[in-house]
Amino acid sequence: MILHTLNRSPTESRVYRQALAAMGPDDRLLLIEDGVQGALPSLVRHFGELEGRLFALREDLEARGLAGRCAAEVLVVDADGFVALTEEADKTVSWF
Amino acid sequence: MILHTLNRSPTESRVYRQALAAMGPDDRLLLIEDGVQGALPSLVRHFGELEGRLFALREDLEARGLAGRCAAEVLVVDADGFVALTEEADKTVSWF
Amino acid sequence: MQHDSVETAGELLIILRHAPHGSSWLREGLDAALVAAAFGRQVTLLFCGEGVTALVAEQTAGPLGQKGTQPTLEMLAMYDIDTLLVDQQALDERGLTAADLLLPVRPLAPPQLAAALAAHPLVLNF
Amino acid sequence: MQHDSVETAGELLIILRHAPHGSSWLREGLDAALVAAAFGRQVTLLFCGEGVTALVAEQTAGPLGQKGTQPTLEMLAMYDIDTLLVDQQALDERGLTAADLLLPVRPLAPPQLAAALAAHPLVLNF
Amino acid sequence: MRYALLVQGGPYSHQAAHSALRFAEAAIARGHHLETVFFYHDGVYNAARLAAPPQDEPHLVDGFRSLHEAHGTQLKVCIAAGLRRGLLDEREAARHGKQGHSLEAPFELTGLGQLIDAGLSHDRLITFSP
Amino acid sequence: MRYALLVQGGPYSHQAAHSALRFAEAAIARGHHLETVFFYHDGVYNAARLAAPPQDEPHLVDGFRSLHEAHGTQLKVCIAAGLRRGLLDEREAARHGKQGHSLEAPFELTGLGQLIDAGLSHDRLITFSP
Repeated sequence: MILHTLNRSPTESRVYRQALAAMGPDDRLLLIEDGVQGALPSLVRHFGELEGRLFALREDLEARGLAGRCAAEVLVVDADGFVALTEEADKTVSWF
Repeated sequence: MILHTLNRSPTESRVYRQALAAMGPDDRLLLIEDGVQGALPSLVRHFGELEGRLFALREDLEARGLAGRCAAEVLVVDADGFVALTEEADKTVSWF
Repeated sequence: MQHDSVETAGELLIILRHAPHGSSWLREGLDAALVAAAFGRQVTLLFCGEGVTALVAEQTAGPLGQKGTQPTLEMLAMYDIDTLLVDQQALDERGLTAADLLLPVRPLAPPQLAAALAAHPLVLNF
Repeated sequence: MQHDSVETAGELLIILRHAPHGSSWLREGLDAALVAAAFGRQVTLLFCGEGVTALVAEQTAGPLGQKGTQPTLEMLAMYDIDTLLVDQQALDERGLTAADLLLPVRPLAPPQLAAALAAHPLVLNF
Repeated sequence: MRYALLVQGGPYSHQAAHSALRFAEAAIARGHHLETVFFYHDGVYNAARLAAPPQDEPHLVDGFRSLHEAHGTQLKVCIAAGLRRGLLDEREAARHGKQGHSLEAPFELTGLGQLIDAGLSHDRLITFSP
Repeated sequence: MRYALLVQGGPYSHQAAHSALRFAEAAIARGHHLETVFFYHDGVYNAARLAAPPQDEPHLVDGFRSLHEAHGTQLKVCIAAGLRRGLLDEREAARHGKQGHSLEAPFELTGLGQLIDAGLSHDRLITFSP
């Protein structure tokens, strides 16, 4: 299982499509930095098939005022949880 | 009349939508750098309504091996033509 | 929004298209606005695309203490920068309304965006 | 392309997602590949998205003499880097086929992309 | 006409500086006066004194210097953007208690106000960004 | 576990370096050994000796230095990416006929091979890009 990180919003960059195309059926995706915007209810549909495998970094949501606006299906983790995700994954691939 | 420049491919970045939304009916768009990829016949449709106002920079097409692959409706200009476009426009706005 | 008021809005339009914290574009664009205003120039801000998230009310400092851009935004009025235009489509796309924002803004539809660019002698895009 | 051959393809997968000339990402990704190969590592390249344009045959030096990445691509065989995978969708989207490219490549569909990532212990994404 | 360029991309990392130099040559060839190149955001890195680019690549610092020497183009680096990124002349280094300096002459540190001035007083401002 | 980080974004221009430092703290707090931070692409600018960030912002160079001092983390800067961008230590400056140096200790110039080694020999490599 691979952990993928994504630091771009789907409204601005289409790299999320590359990340999705490269993800295996058990892989996980963590939204960080400007990528956390994808956790908004109106944008989360871009990540359609990932329920239970889509994460967003709490610190980056909070800094942007988006923590209270996150879609229910997104699993919010803090930096400690980010490290835990990298422990559980065989490797981590960053998309930017 | 404003000259807009765009240096991102529509396959990777959605900034071209911002540029199009901000363009007036006489404004021109010049594709430069990685933006020249948008002049490919399969991608030029992203710039639908701009016929006669869509330009691409020859030097950047050539360096990427795309000069012979450019859609017919794209007006190809060299660096001298780029300067001429900036002379004709009241101002230039860069999208990136 | 009055179409006319955009067309007479000032000398300098600064377009802000980036989110806070992720990069320095937003801060550096705001710095350009404040400096221009400090030198007596009439400045209009236009928040486009991801830039509209710069105005979300609940933003905070970053986890390492990065102050972000909210303190700067709160200083705009002191610099007489009070024409804040926003791209209505960018708000809609993110499920935001003017009520979610820190500061009062004027939402614009695309034809008005083009009018705003045309109306300012200098446009800087960040 | 044989699915199996991707799964046994080597230690290091380098993903190249940027066009030549526009930025240094492509060059710096290729440099990482050459160095790894020079140290005896088995390297696979995967061209995704805009990266597929790195392989377009007719590219040239830049107008100021920027050499671009074609000379480096032509050295790959010397470094025993001969597994060149490309994202088939990225070719299709640009109206390109394998015949338009400098070097022989193996086009992959999305499930094979995921298999390629899974099969390599280290993946570097440029 | 009087032209100003704004360069916001670092050297080699992005094409912005190459594009700006190419445009500069073409504008001068068409008889324009290129008065100012202003460096902001990562563009300030173009003024790095110790850059040692590969021999077989265009030398961007020399390219900008030639504009200054042959055409009097002023090479203005935003001081605030430069300080954050480690671009200091001798005076700023002394002010910040640092030994040495990192800014190549004839690039000069200047305030952001000069970008606004150039944008409003020159006939054209063309921006090259990463 | 043994961790390596790859930082590819310049300081202040992008969040990459901030994210890497935050991750580093969290990884160490979870008992991991952060052996290496490798700086590539614009990430090399994090090692700039003369950076003078605003007083009210986190000082990234100090943050990375603390990792080295408290946890023995090696701060490795790609030499080729650094030379192109003006990041030289005293030895490289002398080799290229330049006066002075621009690299802050304990950052050290090293070959790209060390990134590959770290990626293959450490348990995890996490990348932070602009």
